Amino acid sequence: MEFRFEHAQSLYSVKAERDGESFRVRIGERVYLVELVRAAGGELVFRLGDQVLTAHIGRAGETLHLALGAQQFKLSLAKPSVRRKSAEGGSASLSASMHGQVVRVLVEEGEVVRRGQPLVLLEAMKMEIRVTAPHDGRVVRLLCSVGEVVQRAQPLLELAEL
Amino acid sequence: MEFRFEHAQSLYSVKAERDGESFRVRIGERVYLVELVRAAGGELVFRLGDQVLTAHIGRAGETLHLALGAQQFKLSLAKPSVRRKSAEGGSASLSASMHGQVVRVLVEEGEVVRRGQPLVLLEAMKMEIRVTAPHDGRVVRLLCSVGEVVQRAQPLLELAEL
Amino acid sequence: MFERLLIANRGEIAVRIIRACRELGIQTVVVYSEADADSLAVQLADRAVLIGSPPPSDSYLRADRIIEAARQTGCQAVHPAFGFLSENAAFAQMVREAGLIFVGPSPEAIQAMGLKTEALARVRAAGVPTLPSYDGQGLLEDFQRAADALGYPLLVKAAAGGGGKGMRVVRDPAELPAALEASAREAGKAFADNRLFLERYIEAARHIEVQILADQHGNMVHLFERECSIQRRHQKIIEESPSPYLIERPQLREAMCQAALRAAQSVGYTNAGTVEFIVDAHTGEFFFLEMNTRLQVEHPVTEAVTDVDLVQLQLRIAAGEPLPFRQADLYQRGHAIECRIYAEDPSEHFLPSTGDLLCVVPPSAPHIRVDSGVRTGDAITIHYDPMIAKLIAHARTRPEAIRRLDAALAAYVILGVTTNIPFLRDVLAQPDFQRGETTTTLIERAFAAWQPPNPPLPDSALIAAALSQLLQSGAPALNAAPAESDPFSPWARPDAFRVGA
Amino acid sequence: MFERLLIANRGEIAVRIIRACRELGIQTVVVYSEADADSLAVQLADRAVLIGSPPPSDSYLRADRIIEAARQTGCQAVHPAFGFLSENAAFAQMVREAGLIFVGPSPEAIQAMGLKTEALARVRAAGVPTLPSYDGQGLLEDFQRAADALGYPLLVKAAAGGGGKGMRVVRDPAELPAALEASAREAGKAFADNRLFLERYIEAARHIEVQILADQHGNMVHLFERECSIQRRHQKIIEESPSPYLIERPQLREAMCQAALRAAQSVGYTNAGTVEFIVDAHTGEFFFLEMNTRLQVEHPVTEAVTDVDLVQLQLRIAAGEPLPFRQADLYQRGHAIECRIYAEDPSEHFLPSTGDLLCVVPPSAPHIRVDSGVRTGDAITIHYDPMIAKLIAHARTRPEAIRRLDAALAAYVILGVTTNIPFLRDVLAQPDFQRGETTTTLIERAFAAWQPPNPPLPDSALIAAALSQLLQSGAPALNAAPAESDPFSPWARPDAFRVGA
Repeated sequence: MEFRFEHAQSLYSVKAERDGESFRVRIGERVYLVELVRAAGGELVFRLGDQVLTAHIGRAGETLHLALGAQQFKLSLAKPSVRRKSAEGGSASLSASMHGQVVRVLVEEGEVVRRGQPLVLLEAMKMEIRVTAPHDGRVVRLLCSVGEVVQRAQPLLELAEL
Repeated sequence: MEFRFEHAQSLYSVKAERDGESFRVRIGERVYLVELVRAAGGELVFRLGDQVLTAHIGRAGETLHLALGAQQFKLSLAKPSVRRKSAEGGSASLSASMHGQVVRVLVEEGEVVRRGQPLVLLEAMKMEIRVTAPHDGRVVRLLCSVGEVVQRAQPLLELAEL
Repeated sequence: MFERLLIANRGEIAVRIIRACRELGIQTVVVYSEADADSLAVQLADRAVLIGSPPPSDSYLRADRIIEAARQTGCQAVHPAFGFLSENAAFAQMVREAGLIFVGPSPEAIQAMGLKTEALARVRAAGVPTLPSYDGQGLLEDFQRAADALGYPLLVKAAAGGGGKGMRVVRDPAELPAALEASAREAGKAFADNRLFLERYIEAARHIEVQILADQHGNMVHLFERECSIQRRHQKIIEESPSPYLIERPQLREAMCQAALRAAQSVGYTNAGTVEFIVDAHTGEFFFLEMNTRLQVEHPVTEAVTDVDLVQLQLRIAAGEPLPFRQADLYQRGHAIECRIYAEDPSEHFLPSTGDLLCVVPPSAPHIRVDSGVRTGDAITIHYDPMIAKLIAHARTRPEAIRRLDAALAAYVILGVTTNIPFLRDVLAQPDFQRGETTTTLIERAFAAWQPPNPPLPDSALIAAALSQLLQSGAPALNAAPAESDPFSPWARPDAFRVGA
Repeated sequence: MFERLLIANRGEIAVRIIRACRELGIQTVVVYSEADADSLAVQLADRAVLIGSPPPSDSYLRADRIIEAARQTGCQAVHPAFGFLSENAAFAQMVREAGLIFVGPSPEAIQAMGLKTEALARVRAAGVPTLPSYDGQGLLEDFQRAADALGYPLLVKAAAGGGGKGMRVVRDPAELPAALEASAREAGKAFADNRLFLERYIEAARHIEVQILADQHGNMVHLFERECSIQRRHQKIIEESPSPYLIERPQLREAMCQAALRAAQSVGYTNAGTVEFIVDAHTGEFFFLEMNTRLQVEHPVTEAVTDVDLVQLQLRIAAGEPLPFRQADLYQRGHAIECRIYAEDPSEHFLPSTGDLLCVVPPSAPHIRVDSGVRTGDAITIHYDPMIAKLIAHARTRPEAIRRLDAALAAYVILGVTTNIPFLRDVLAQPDFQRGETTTTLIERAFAAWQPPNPPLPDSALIAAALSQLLQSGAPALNAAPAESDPFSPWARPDAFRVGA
């Protein structure tokens, strides 16, 4: 079978198939013979030559979280699609960095703000979190209101470059 | 569904069925409403009133090994059948108490032996294990020979009461 | 000793108290909110009582429901641990009036130490040095005048506060009004008391605290110090004992420990408590900051170097037993370091990270202790502190303890949320930290631009990802013999596999 | 320090050495037999080399293959741990001749201490008391004459022995010939050397040993004692430090520690070693038994009370580093107790129990250490020692350590084989043990008729059994939402469940 993973904007294709008691895994030109040692409770142990490697794997939606030694990686299982950065110039929305409640909105639509200026106060886990302007700009549209509970990555307002 | 377990020569019938988000479990006249909290990696956690109990369960063949608190139980899943003790009088076979290798056979067929007399020497895990006569008797038949590897519970010889 | 204890808390500290009770043969009852119904603490306790919805104001702060739960389950005592109601004198009083034992000091002692201004007056009278400060009665203008008199930089603090909530450093007079407003708001939310006060701020500061224990028979001992200078957002993340600063200054240690005892005596303190000091690293002066009238998060480092089980001692003292040792019997041996593992992103202002814990595997090694209240399948939610675990290493020397802690951090698997593990490892490796030159500004000074490591993706990670996907797909080629090693698992797929068996 | 170490061992001690190496930044290579291909040690090591079939004679005793593996993988040193080739002077010599470092004493020191008769002569010359004995050259008649001279009861021991193999107590002259024959046979198998010797047997005996460390620069220290009197079949099952016998006898402790140093000096000893003594509990006399020229199974109790990491020190000494402390820097603090958890049936003469480990969940609690080489899915086989784990508790006092150990034993889940856990708990609760009156015959005296607890089956066990069977049956009623807490598991059944989520 062929699997496609995305990591740090790069796309990887990995072919894996059973070969007797082992697995044959092909990554680009490189072919590995892998023996499965153990698979239980999120732990995957496999033999690669004289190394026995331990991976821990969890899946959330289309993301594989993977720990290998002291390193961690997030691989996306999603169909590859070029990620669009926010449109240059024009306006871009500013999102909540975490799940929380809007405590105060410090600006109004149309207001011109300086880089670093606080725009919205969120409260999450008993802490106050301040959403600040990433650049000088003008508030085009407010997308949240006081008391509202917002999700991580939910747009809070649109900010246009000056 | 109804499940039947044997423990310490007693037979238990347990009826368990889904009831909304919980399970209804009936043991004899007693009915329990059980909520499943967690089931992963051999661990089963369930709520029974204001107690949350943790069981660990493993199965080997028709035996369920179960740990609950600091106590352990072995439940047999096998169809209930009255276990026959070795025939009274007459002869009974003497079995290996563990997997091992026969190092020496110390008696011959027909020999009369005293209670406690060593009959066979086994070696297992680098230790010498001595199979002794459980009662005075006569060796009816030898069922093993030097060098043979024997399994736990494999008969080694038949011993008749005098 | 009482037979049954109610634990009015959650998470790792509830688990830790349950473990202490098991060694003492005490039954445990935990209260829990709906968010914690399936938590480890609920699983491990002998009994568990639901007391409300996830927000603390409807559960862990509901004194009435907690006391009712204790009554209904036949508990003789209540352990508040830390946070929530642990420093609430009214709660301690309610517990007492319900005929139960409060595992902690008297309501009067909590009250006296809880209001910072009263606490300062008391300990000053007992000869304990305190920071020049302003007790914050009055209007904005009064604060501004007082601030000018104290000089900048200064600290704005909540009068009823603790844990860094409502605390702000102000370096410029122009920042003062905004700081006062924000602190008052936070303090009001956290403590239902928005009174503030001002204090001199020391730039090269070390946070060093002294653990004390006092029984109900007039005996009191100290258990030496902990240094907790490594902080982010004014919250401790790495704590150790002994303090690297005091290793070469035994006389200063003795002076601080004696001052701590005097501070505790000034309010007739009983049970476990901690006297926090700020030490000016340049001058060696020390000043009383506050007394925490409860168990501390970082109590394990003291346990590691003194061999005293603080939670068990709390229970014994509450039950009326005398201290089983005198000061001369106590020792401080080896070196212990704790770090707090949080679900947070150190490269994004330490913003908490919520989510499901897809896989949690704590490290196991000699002289490594893991205090945690979560396991695979649990979630870090918005409702509570995002601490995942405390990891404590103990060794003969500080460098060995650092290496031990680092190896354990490297082996700790936590998938599903962003954690501060890579950050903690970098702090342990930082030259000032390694030399023991630990001041409260080390993090903001040396790690302002910290970014998580971004290693290239090795082929072995792709192999693991592909294998796991292949196994999940249940391809027919995988139908080998059933797993010999795990012959029974109610949740294993029917086509369980094991190759090479 | 060397960069890469070969571990010529298996199981828990291989895992323990790997963990020490991780803290020191040393890479590890383990050798393994076919039976250990999927073992934890192989999983944790950086590299693993197969050296033969399961019988030790074809793998862990194959010096040639082990040295070849070290060469091929670029190791600079070899750690033999205990058992197998650890006290084989020829192996130490081969390692040296291959240009590798042997982590242990010189071949000459191993040799000198390995032959018990030579060892006795050496230490006697160094002023260390030894038991009246007969060195066993000669025919049966010579042994009988010597035995009559020594008096009964006496001990028959293997000249090349250790670990109780080939050892027998003889109380009656008539039993002597059979005992000699059996011991010679066992000794021949275990050590390829069937020579024997006789020794006075002390009825009220305590087994107390002293840990020493010596570097290659002439520095030597002791790390106090361990008491290992609790034995079954002449093998230790519970070990502690300090010895309850020496707590009240500091002068005897000092005399024994000094004697241990003299014994080690008499053979120019380097690295870690243990001098074993037998103490007559009635008279307070002590006699040299033997010196173990290697790490001991029970080393963790010394590590707990001294904070010295013995394995790391072994590696540092082998690499040529000087000891980082002097005698005066060392301390013995608190109380540590280890028990060895075996797959065995104490009610059936401690017969080893083989089988698959269906479920293994080690306890986790403050100041509890678990050293184990197995996990769920592994098997206890006929090939190797059936030890599952070492469990070590450390506390301020002996009673606290006992309670801590008992709570951890109660929480240790091991399903699939019979273990000695219930037995160990009963030993910890035995009045003589609790009073510290521990002699080597305690087990045979107080536990000859021991039977495992046979609690009645509670309904909760039947509920758990029925639920697990129901879940396994995959009844359609169970198709709830997929497990929120474990959204990805390649080996979870497609109809994974979670109720109440």
